[in-house]
Amino acid sequence: MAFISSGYNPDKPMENRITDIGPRHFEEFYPPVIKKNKGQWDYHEIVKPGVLKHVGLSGDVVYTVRVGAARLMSVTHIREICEIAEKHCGGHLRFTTRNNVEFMVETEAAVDALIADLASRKFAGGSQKFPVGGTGACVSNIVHTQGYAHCHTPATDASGPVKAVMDEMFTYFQSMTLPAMVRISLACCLNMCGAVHCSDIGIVGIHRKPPIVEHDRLDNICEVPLAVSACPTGAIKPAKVEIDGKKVNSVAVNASRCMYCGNCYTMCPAMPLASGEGDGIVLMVGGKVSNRISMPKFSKVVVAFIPNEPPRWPTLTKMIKQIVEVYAKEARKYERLGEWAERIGWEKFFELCDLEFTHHCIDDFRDPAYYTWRQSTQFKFTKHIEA
Amino acid sequence: MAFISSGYNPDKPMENRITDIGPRHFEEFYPPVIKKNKGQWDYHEIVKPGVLKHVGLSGDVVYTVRVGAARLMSVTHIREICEIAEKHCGGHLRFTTRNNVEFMVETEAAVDALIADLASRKFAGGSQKFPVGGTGACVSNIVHTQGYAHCHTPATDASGPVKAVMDEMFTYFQSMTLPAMVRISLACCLNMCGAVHCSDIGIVGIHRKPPIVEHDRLDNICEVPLAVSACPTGAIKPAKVEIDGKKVNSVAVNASRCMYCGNCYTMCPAMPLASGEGDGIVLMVGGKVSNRISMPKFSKVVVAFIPNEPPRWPTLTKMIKQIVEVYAKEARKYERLGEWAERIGWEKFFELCDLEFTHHCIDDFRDPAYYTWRQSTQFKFTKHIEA
Amino acid sequence: MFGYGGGVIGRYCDQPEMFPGVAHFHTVRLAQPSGKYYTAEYLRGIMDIWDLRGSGLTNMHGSTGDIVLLGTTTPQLEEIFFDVTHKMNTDLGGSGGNLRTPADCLGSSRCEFACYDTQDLCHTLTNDYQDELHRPAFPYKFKFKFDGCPNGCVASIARSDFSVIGTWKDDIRIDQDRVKAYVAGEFKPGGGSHSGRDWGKFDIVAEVVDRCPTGCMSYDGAKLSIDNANCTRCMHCINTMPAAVKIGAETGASILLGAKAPILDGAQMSSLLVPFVVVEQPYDEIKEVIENIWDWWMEEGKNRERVGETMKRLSFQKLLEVTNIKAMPQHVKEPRSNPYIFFKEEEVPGGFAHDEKAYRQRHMR
Amino acid sequence: MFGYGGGVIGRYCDQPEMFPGVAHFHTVRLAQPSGKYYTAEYLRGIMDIWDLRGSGLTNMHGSTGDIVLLGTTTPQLEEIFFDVTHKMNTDLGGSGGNLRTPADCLGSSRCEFACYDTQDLCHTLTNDYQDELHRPAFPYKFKFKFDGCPNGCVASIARSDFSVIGTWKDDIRIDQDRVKAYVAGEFKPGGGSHSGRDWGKFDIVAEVVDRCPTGCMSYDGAKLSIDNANCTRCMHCINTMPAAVKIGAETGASILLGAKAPILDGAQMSSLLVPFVVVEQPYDEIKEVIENIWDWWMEEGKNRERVGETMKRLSFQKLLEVTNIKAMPQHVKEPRSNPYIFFKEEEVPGGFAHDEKAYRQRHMR
Ligand code: SRM
Ligand code: SRM
Ligand code: SRM
Ligand code: SRM
Ligand code: SF4
Ligand code: SF4
Ligand code: SF4
Ligand code: SF4
Ligand code: SF4
Ligand code: SF4
Ligand code: SF4
Ligand code: SF4
Repeated sequence: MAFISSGYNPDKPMENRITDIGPRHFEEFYPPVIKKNKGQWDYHEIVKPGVLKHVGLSGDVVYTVRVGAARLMSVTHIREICEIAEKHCGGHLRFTTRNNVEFMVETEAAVDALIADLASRKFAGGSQKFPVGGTGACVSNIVHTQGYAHCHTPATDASGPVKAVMDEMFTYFQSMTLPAMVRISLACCLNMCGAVHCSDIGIVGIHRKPPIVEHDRLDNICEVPLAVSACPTGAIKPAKVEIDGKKVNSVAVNASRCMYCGNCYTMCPAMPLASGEGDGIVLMVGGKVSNRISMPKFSKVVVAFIPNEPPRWPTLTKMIKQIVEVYAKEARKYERLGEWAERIGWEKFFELCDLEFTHHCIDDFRDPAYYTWRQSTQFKFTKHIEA
Repeated sequence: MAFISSGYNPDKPMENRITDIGPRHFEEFYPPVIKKNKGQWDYHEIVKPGVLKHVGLSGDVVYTVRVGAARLMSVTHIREICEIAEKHCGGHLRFTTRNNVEFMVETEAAVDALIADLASRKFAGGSQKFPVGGTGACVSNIVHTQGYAHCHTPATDASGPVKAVMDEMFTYFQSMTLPAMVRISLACCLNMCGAVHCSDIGIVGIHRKPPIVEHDRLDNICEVPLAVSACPTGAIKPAKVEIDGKKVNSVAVNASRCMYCGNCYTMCPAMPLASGEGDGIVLMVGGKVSNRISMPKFSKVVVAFIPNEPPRWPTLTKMIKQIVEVYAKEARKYERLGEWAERIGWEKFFELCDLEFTHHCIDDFRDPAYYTWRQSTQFKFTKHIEA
Repeated sequence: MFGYGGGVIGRYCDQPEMFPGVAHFHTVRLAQPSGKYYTAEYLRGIMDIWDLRGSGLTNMHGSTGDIVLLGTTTPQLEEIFFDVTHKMNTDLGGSGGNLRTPADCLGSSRCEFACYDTQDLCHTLTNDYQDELHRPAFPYKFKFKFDGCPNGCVASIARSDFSVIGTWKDDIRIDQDRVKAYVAGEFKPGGGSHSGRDWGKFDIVAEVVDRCPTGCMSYDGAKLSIDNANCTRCMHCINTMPAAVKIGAETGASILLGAKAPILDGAQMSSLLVPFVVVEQPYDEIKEVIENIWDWWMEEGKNRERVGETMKRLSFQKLLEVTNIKAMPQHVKEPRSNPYIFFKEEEVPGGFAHDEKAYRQRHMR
Repeated sequence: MFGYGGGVIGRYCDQPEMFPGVAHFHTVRLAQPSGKYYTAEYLRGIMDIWDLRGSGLTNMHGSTGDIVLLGTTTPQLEEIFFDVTHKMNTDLGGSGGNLRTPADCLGSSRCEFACYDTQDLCHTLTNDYQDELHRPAFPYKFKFKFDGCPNGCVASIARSDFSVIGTWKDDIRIDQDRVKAYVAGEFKPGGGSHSGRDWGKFDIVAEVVDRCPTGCMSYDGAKLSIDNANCTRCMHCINTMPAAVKIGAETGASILLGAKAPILDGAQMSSLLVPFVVVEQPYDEIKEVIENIWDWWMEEGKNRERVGETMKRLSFQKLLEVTNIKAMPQHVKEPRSNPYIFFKEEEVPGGFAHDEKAYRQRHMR
């Protein structure tokens, strides 16, 4: 990082100022074959894992090679991506909505050359820099948030568990042998930056301790009424506290009503709730956003707490692997994880996946909780029912 | 009604007092064939509408003839029922959970004699006193509440609309040509005395005006805090009101928050809300309680308001007839009304039944309302969507 | 009634001047016998009393299940009670904040689907809980209903706080010869429940196998098979072929809790609490569940709060705790979709306390 | 940024003493081009700026869709903005209580399923609403996302307050020759999405017809037919046989409103508001819906209340009123199951007033 003036004059901030121009127009970036065939595509094929072939009504063809990406990328890494695009794709590339990188070429020969080049690029440790995959009935890139790297409320890390889980899922990234796509997402706190609440597998950081109240500074850096009204459960009340013989305005938290959502901390930095022993992960499964066959669904809590276990998060990865493997074996073709669980019934899901069902999995949040209980005699007998 | 002492001595209420004996033991009332074969029934048949045949593992057979009943019965009518039972059934009979009367005999000849006798009994006007029916894929008796006859909160009558609707449904009572049973119930107010909220067709009386507040006597006959806390929407506040120059304690109702549920009136008779112009009927459809195929379901509001139109309730009966006839034509065998509506989608239900969909049909009661909105692009195009 | 707190509903006419004869016009509820079987003799006895001492109008039966006698005057009340107990050996029903008169389907008395003796259970509990029935001590009304099987002919899941519904845990019994007889048209599907309309020839695959909600049935052209581990006992195959397909032999019941009408917070159906319980005299296991629930609800329930509302307010988890039942996936249709999970302090290492100093060493202010 | 209220997220290190270099370490969000196509030249330009003026670490892309540049110091902010606008002809993205950077799937640029030009709509609205994007005037954040079809590749239904999802209103187009080719194995189902595992030979009935959620398809051994009036456009048949089965020709989009993450009241997905709208420049019809919603939400929305929460609090009916949309059954999955219906005073004859005297004539006290 260096400071060289751009031409901006702090004394005359409006001088030469350009504002409200928005992003660049997308057409400037289209590869020629895209520009020509836009809106005129006939059909597509997935030639092999990671390689799409789109055929235009014109007869034109574009091959897309999809490459896994870590999302948090250095300038150097992006320059290397640019170099590849220049070498093989006339300088064009794109990013997908799940943060993979796509290189587009027009012939099979070009595909082969591109893939050979990609395969040759490795990290120092020997692992692939640009793994090809992420198409069809696969595990694509894990959408995730910033975690310890760059956010202030995380209850778990992002890059760490993502890497650990993805290593375990890597064969599914490079193949298409699952019954349907399995979308895995991670959010490091309940703010859930991303569609984690509607993912086949959602990894979500949670706190388990009510916030610390830093009485000595709360009144200086927060507004008490804002902190009080931030709480969705009404657990926060204004309170007078004595510090060094002086009465100060602060708040009191009713621990038994707190569900550790962290919204008070968002509004008031004097109420942190992160904690080494308290924090960890909740595992949610069965969500989806596509309207294919069934309507979009929320993910459901199947493991209420998994401890943070850096650097390899063994419990988390084991559980996810278990779920994905049972699903792969049991579900029907085209059936998403949540569709499968609903078809067989959640009691069977827990049995087959060998997960413990705890009282934490039962909804107790507000009125809608009632609708998740079972108002029926329809259920399957599983080992959960004692003989 | 006459006053002749039973032997009870008001001065010594405990003398000869018998308490806590409960109902009579059921076995005292069993017909012999029932007593003998209890727990040993093999299977049943419905010989014809209204006539069940149960076959025991012993080879014994009992025929049950089911007879429609008005539920509100006079002593005279019940004595006639007793007479029939004595004549044909050794003095035994029973009532069903939907208030029909069942006569049990042991031979086909006895069935014929019984039915001939029943058919011969008519009301002065010529209508059947003891219509046989109510089995299988039929419209059975309408379960209803007391209405104007004997309750204090009704928003509609019970016997009136029940008679009008049942007259229209009578062929379905005496046949088994529907796709599945259609259970019709009526409740004269939102207290819904009965399983109206889970009926194929639920007729429910509703008010549409916030309560009158009788300031001049409220404080005398109700407790203000009870009235205030009775309201589920928090529409009631304590208020001081001036009457003839004197301040009295009373309450004020925020009309825009009132949903006319009448709970305040239950708690405080100085807050009546019945009204000639305001009251009427809401029509709910698609509920069920059986666990057959699908889980039990609540009924849904499909017509938010139908005026009270005594004595024949023409709008109500027309709408019900329309729904039942479309259902009869469109649904699959064994498919209950609600199962059919869900399979084709509610938008199709409204289209096929030619019912207007109004904003009143959209849920706006508390958090769960959200889950009834459509979080999907899956819908069918109907005439409701303008071209 | 002296010493009782329920069974009579005070009714006062809105127009006493116009109809002085019915200025007070109370309702009397009598406990009906389980299953609602009667002899003419008994009914006549009741009618005679009502003819003498009441309006002569009845409601046979009320929605809860009682014999409801509509309209009498205050002085007659004790006389009626005296007659009814002395002459008819019958008691009043419930009303007010107490146990309401329990009701049942006719169960095994005349139904091949019954998984337990609804009438015996209904009668026994009614008698064992006479005190709870007559002397209001509850926050609000409490209803028992007993269905012999999942068909729910007394609608217990919709109409009772405590719903007992028959079920079984072993395999559905299939008589393959009779299956063939159904296919051949010798038995009518549903026992003839759909006669009188041309639905075509009975198609066992379309009408039974394909309608099974779990898809756990198959028919190979001769033999009907069920993968019982995946059956949810919905009754459809049994209802459709009652002579050939029968409930299992190891029968019992499920217990569900909390049904109520819409007032105040919206209607509820009962929610599954005990998936399977053996139903045998003296019914101690069932009574234990009931009494645990009552103890809790009498302690925690607000005035005029049905137990369904109490469990909604205090959580299903709390209900499990007070009934000593372990959480299991059968309790839910689906697990929660929000991650707003409460933990008990003892479930969190170090409890709810933070090491504030250590925290501020890692995270400066 | 001077004159802007969003695009930079202030980050201050928790341990400034230990890491003085990153004591403040802000995040800069740049608006990504619609569809996220790039030229290497452009990307290099951005990287050069970031190499010079930032940490060199990026988040490509953030979950909302921005190019996220992670970590720079306060004095660099205006410099970066100057460079980015002058050199790269690119603007900042959104943050705070404003319109967030809209995002889209690649749509018709490379997808045969696209029902409208997602990129053009995304770009046009982004530019037309630059003011709303840069200058926070909303109660809270507001997100647009644009999916070309119900497959939802940008997850708009889960991640955007205002979700535009392509659809069509005429018939699905079927090329029967190509259907035969699929059956013959000349095309792979799903374009080969399930290769590498032996799922058996493609079975059009089991894999397509029987999986249609509405049961509106049939296959007679040669011809595939669709009863389009009962199709809900779920895409399954199209996804499975993309060369033979195609979206209709009369295309447009559905508009859904209100998705949000769990904080505060639980997560929501967007709810259907406009079932079908034609999507054509200058997009006035869509903009009218947007602006009606904004006007209402800016008026009625509480501080930090997402529009999904506002509609939950004030009712779907209210939303329909402010957007001038008539209630229709498409708005709901099912009608309400409670009878707690509010009526407007003008809907009730005589309004809310009672004739108390007349009432007390009918009903004495
Ligand atoms: C490139 C991308 C759009 C973009 O603008 O970037 C894209 C591209 C395609 N999607 Fe997608 N989808 C993309 C994200 C998504 C998402 C969003 C997400 O995952 O966050 C979804 C919704 C996921 C969900 O429901 O949870 C998504 C749900 C689908 C579906 C529905 C699948 C299902 O079974 O529910 C299809 C249809 C199919 O797969 O046959 C589909 C189909 C397709 C097709 C076949 C469309 C076409 O004809 O070109 C494209 C290639 C699919 C493939 O890779 O196998 N795409 N697709 C996104 C690639 C993400 C990645 O790098 O992995
Ligand atoms: C007599 C009675 C029980 C009693 O203790 O009084 C009874 C008796 C039978 N019911 Fe029922 N049901 C009786 C009320 C009910 C109710 C309760 C109600 O309507 O309030 C229900 C639940 C209704 C609902 O779901 O909304 C009920 C749901 C069933 C079902 C499930 C049908 C379905 O399609 O969902 C069956 C199975 C069947 O019909 O094949 C059934 C089957 C039967 C069978 C066939 C059982 C048997 O093998 O004997 C009996 C004769 C049926 C018939 O009449 O066609 N019974 N049955 C009740 C007669 C009421 C009447 O007078 O109409
Ligand atoms: C008589 C009866 C209606 C009938 O025609 O059959 C009835 C009549 C009344 N019911 Fe009921 N309920 C009757 C069965 C029911 C049922 C059905 C059932 O028990 O299976 C329900 C729905 C199930 C339930 O309990 O939720 C029912 C739900 C209500 C409610 C709503 C309770 C709730 O929690 O939502 C009220 C309101 C209240 O308690 O204040 C109510 C209140 C009333 C009151 C006491 C209202 C009043 O003060 O006027 C009515 C007394 C009228 C009278 O003169 O007796 N009644 N009530 C039924 C009792 C007869 C019997 O004992 O057999
Ligand atoms: C950077 C990013 C995560 C990422 O790694 O990609 C992010 C990061 C933050 N989000 Fe987010 N959110 C990001 C996309 C999302 C999304 C996904 C989306 O937009 O599609 C969501 C879910 C969708 C939604 O909007 O509901 C999301 C839901 C939230 C929420 C919950 C809002 C709610 O109504 O429930 C918060 C909490 C808040 O606003 O106080 C939040 C708050 C935050 C804050 C501002 C919390 C904070 O003050 O620390 C984070 C700022 C970190 C930083 O240094 O920039 N973020 N946030 C994403 C934005 C990058 C971009 O502009 O492209
Ligand atoms: S999920 Fe939470 S911790 Fe993670 S980036 Fe979003 S706000 Fe920050
Ligand atoms: S963490 Fe959430 S629930 Fe707990 S006090 Fe803070 S705002 Fe309230
Ligand atoms: S539904 Fe209402 S009006 Fe009718 S009997 Fe019950 S409480 Fe009375
Ligand atoms: S009728 Fe119901 S909503 Fe209206 S004031 Fe009375 S209790 Fe409240
Ligand atoms: S509930 Fe079951 S056992 Fe009872 S009568 Fe109905 S079908 Fe028979
Ligand atoms: S009882 Fe129901 S679920 Fe079980 S096999 Fe029969 S139809 Fe299927
Ligand atoms: S949402 Fe539809 S149009 Fe857009 S990329 Fe996905 S499949 Fe294609
Ligand atoms: S799009 Fe879906 S609903 Fe329509 S025909 Fe195809 S599979 Fe059926």
